Amino acid sequence: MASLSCSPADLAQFFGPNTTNSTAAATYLCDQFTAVSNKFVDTNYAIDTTYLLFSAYLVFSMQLGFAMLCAGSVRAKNTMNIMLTNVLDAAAGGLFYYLFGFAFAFGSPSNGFIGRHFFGLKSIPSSSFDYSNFLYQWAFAIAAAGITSGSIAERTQFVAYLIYSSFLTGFVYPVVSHWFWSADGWASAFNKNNLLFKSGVIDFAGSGVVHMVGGIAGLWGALIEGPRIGRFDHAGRSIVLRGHSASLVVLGTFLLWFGWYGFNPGSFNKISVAYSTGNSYYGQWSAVGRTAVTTTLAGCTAALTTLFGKRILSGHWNVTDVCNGLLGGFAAITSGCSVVEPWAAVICGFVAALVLIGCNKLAEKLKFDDPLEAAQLHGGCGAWGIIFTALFATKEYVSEVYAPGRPYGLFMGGGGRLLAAHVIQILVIVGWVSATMGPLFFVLRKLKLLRISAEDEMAGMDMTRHGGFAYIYHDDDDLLKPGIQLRKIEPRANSN
Amino acid sequence: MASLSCSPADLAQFFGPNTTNSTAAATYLCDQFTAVSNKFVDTNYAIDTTYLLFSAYLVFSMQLGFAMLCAGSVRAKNTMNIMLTNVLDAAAGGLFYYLFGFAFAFGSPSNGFIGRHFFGLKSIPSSSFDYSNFLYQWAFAIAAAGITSGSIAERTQFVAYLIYSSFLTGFVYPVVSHWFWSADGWASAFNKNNLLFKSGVIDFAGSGVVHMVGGIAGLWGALIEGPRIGRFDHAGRSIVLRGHSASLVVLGTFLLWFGWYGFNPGSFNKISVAYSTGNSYYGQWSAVGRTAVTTTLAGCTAALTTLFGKRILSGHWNVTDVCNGLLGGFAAITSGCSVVEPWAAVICGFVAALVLIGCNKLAEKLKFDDPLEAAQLHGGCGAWGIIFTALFATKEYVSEVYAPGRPYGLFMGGGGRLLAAHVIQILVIVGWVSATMGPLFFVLRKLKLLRISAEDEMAGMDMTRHGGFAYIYHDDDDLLKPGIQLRKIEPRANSN
Amino acid sequence: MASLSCSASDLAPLFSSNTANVTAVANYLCTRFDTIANKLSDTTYAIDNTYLLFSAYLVFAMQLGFAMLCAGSVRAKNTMNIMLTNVLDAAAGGLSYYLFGFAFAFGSPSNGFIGRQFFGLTDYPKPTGDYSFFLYQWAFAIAAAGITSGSIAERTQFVAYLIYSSFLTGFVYPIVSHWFWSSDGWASPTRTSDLLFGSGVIDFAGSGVVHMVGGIAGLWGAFIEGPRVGRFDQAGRSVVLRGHSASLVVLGSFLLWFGWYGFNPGSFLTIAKSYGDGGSYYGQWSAIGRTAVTTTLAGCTAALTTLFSKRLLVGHWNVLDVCNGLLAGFAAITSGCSVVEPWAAIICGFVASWVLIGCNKLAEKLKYDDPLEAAQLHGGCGAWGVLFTGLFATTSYVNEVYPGQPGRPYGLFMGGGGKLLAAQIVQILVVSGWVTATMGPLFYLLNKLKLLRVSRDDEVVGMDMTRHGGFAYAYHDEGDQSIKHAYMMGKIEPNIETPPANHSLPSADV
Repeated sequence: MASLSCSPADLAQFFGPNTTNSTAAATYLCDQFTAVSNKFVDTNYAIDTTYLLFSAYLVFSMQLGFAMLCAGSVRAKNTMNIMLTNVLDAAAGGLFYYLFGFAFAFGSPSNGFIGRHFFGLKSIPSSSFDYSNFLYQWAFAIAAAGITSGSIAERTQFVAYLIYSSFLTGFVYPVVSHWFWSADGWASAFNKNNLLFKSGVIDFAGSGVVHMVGGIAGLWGALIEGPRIGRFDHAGRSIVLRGHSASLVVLGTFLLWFGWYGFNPGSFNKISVAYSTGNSYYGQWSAVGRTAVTTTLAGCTAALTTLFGKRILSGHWNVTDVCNGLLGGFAAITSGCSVVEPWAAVICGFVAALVLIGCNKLAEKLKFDDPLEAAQLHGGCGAWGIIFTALFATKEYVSEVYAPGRPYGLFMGGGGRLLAAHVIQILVIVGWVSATMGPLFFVLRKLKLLRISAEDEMAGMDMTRHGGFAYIYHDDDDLLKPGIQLRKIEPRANSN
Repeated sequence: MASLSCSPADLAQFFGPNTTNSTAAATYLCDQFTAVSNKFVDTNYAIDTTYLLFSAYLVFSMQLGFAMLCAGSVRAKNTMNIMLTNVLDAAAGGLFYYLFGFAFAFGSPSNGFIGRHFFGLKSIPSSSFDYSNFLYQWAFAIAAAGITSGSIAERTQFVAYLIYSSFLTGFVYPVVSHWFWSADGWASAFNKNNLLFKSGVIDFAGSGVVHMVGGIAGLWGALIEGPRIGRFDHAGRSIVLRGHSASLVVLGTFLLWFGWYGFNPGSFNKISVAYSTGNSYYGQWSAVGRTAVTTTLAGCTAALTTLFGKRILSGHWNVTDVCNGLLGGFAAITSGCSVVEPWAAVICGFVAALVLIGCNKLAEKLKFDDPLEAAQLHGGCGAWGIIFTALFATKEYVSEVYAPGRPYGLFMGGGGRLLAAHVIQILVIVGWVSATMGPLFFVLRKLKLLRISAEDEMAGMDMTRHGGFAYIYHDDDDLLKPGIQLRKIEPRANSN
Repeated sequence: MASLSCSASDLAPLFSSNTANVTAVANYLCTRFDTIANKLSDTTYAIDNTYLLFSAYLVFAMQLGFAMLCAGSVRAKNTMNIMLTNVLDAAAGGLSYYLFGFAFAFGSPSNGFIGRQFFGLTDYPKPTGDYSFFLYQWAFAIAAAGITSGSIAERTQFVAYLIYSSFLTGFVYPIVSHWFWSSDGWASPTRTSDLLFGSGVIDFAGSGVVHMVGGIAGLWGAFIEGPRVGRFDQAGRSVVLRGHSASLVVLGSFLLWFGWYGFNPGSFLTIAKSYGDGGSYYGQWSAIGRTAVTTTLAGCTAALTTLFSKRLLVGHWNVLDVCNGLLAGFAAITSGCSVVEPWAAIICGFVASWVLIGCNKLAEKLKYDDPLEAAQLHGGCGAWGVLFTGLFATTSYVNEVYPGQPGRPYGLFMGGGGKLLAAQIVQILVVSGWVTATMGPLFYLLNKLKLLRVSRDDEVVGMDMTRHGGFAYAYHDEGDQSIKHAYMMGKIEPNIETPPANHSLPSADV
């Protein structure tokens, strides 16, 4: 690369009165400008990659959040099981997404339905995708699988989990993300030609692509498995099977909140992009900041709404409900976070909390049992978030984040085309996930691979399948009396 | 600072037909370019420091990961003890590394064996080291001490811990990092002249420098102390002394995973560096992303391998084993993460899992007791990682990350010189750590400062040394009977 | 925007000897330089916002740290309660800070006492601040409320908590931060004129603005409520009511440490800023690194000092005390972190540890009960930190960090005279006075209205049972009614549904 060092003596020679040196002068100057221009390209890559990588790390920390949230929300006897599924979501997801998931999702050029390049990261990096993009998308993919594992917790065979998880991360989710996020996707707002309803779907960070996919997969799983033993008594009344540790629930929730700052603002992928608005201080960096603010406000409002709503309904100030409400707000704002005003985010969160409460009431009525409320939270609030975006997206932000002249929110005067596209998105996601995951869970059940035996469920999977209970707080050191020790540490006395 | 504002009127004056102004014109333009160039220097410092600092914060979060992993892996009665050691690794490490550790490691100019400048951060910042470099290296140094504290957990006197920890962080580890990472080190790949085998050792983020040092120090400590009471019964059979909380183990493992994204990709130190490859989109930012990907894939593969391997061997799907396997994969890839292809990382992780299983079998046979498998994991898998790098390093990446024309991986056609250097590294680290830490532990034992008494070990160190048990879940609210309450809460009564 | 592409064949003809083209040449070149200047400005914005946003995320992680620290430090029966307050600090704080807190604090232009622009983020972003700045300041505001909730833990009605928390985050704290951090604030060092004592108060990241505010609010709350039942026995001896989980305390402390790297170095707000002419390795990025180092060293020293002094005083190597000592060092260095040398940070941490030990002794003597030692830690060590800055701030760092007004006063011990110290003392007095004048009456009024403290029965049973829908932990599952684990069931939650009736099964836990 040409260096930027400039020598007046060299340059002055060219500025003589005779014109012969004019080419030399011009070349000299232009080389300088080219060098500057190249430096800018490099600098921007460095900034954007730094931004994207640290966002990816934050999104990854959500997996830790899921693990802790799930662990705290199940009974102690199934803790090892659910944590293992969360570790494996990340681990198995990493391999599958590397081998073919990323290719299905973003392989380009391809048709509108599924990608077919970049298997095993072949021809990466390219000018459109770098390794950091893969890492970021992987962190998203494993989040979807994490959602589903919550819905079917405490009663699912580990083998069934391995099968559906690979299928979901490796095929179902990548295809959906191809549709809505790849430049080739049929409903993508980045599609160069043939925008759906001349708009494309604005699912910025994935209320639909991630949350609804995970939630609906969980819905089918939990529906086909049926409720846990003891969840509804003989008279059909609902009995709360409380998780074993509220501390872990709060820990997980806060970690998810922390990670959501990678999930939503990070979805810009680049931060060093100027907007041609005339205000030099306003650019994509402001939009990124705004996205973080809308995300925060939606979650905060949903948490407060849930707090008071549940106080009225159940009479308690309940922290686990508040945590779920908070996550409901986040799941809802995820779709529109970058294109709505902060005040709209408050509305989004308020409604999300009501949607979650409503879905939970409905689930109870239908005797649907989801230990983590994942189907209600991610499915229900995710769907609301998609609708919300179509109602409140502002013209200015849509044109900055996507492209000028696009349809925008109905309530903001942008007409109904965006709403139409978003209704299509909800229908299509529900249809696709039902058509793939529903039969899968059904077949697993027919093969008796889905649900564990009643005895295993009573005893807890940790004892029977995972080598022992997760906690030993009172280890009484009667090591010289091994018989007693065994009995005390593992109440069932059958393993260790 | 020269400003970048450019006035056509001013500039035009110089471009008259008379030659007298040519110098002025040239100076004007060159001042502009100098200002641009300085701005770029500033910008790059800002980007690189941002990158390095946040990486350092991530590496620091590994200390939290270690604390939780250790806490969960020991029995409840020793939790306070092990957590205290982890807090102190960071705290005492901070002071020692500030006072002399950093000077021993990176003080320059110096001889090949040990550095001797920058005590107490004197003459920092300089053009080669900024405060952020110190912070980053400190976070590495405390990680090494954290590894060792796992090996000798549950039976070591606190005073012994204070002594070995200071010695390790303040002297043993800095010297090793000087050899392999300082530009003056005798085996460093950054050495300007006299490269070892014309290659130098490529231990990018420290499979050898950090993990083997910590692991081998732990090996000697655990060997000299002998196994915990009850770890092997009278017949010599191995009895698993399970940790008290799998949730903490999973929490710690995920936090380590999170922090490893600072450990490996962060070891580039700078992200805003262009590679002269002709592809403008490809630069150090891509290499950083690739490093994050190889790290992820190695860990994921090792976790899956361990899952199925342990299922076959022991019949359980065990989450703590999977966590250890995952960490084994990370420890192994740490050396070569920046210079291997993603597919090679999969091989690295696969073998690392087998190495760990093999080391554990061996340890059991030899009646070696390491509560966290730290010696096996960090020592064994670390050594494998060093070998792996010498086998799979690609020519292209070595020339980008280090320098063109260096020897590269044996299996990639680069000859055996890199492998020779790496074998030397393993031998030298084993030798140096054994020669320093071995005698230290031996002397401590002779002075009866190493191991706690059998009674203390049975009762747990928390009761006898650390002011009480870590958990009180059932505080029985007999506040109306304060006499009893006293007895119960102050754990001298050995009751709760 | 004009492009940077330059074509020699276009430019060359312009360099002919006739003067007509001179303007064209100059324009051609100057447009490119303008473009470069704009691009550099964009780049700087991108870097600075990246830096500030991730710092804000780190500061937010402190809220998680507070939650875990508080949860571990209280007894198991109040865990749900304290965690709920921590979640709500963040959630309610988010809304109230959005609606008016940020406006009170940083609304500009305004008077020296309170801001009055940017309600609900209207007319935002501005050249002076972007959304990322709001997010960063929000994360600070909720930290202050988090401190206070620790002081009054285990005995406060939830409604009282809701009231004081909104008041603190929405009004008391924003005003203090306006005084010391807004460029309009009467005591701010970034004022363009009329600096207090020609210096202004250097409270870089908020030993006074955040920690003392939270600590003193907690002091009044805990003082007015009185100690927990059982904290001092009939003879007046102190009885330690230990928290239920040391693991959570350590987890929380480490997370706070992690987050403090956003709190202190992040307070620079920008990183892409050269000192002097630029082109040198030394700039704001170095100052940020130094700040991270001073922060680390102060905390480390305080932790080690606490370890050994507690060993001498009590005879135990106690991890909980070490964690508190660590945090004390951090709270103290927060004020001066950017303007002192690393060696001074060691002194800061050393003294902070003794300040904390002294405050705790004093609290015990006065029968003052603070479950998390928050008033002592954040109030006491925060005050020490404010003084420390007045003593050890170096002249070169003060001028780099607070540029534009050469010849500022700096630390007394560094030869900078007493004006900075005077300003710092004024800060301590003013913060104490203001928080006392606002929060004291509030807590007093709540007490009079019987809204402050829970009933004795509730306190004994634990608030989780009575107010929050149940105990936080169920390690021994009672859900499976069908299997007979009578013995286990007894053990588990002695009183899951039925309050005090059979809650005392002391022998149950082995």
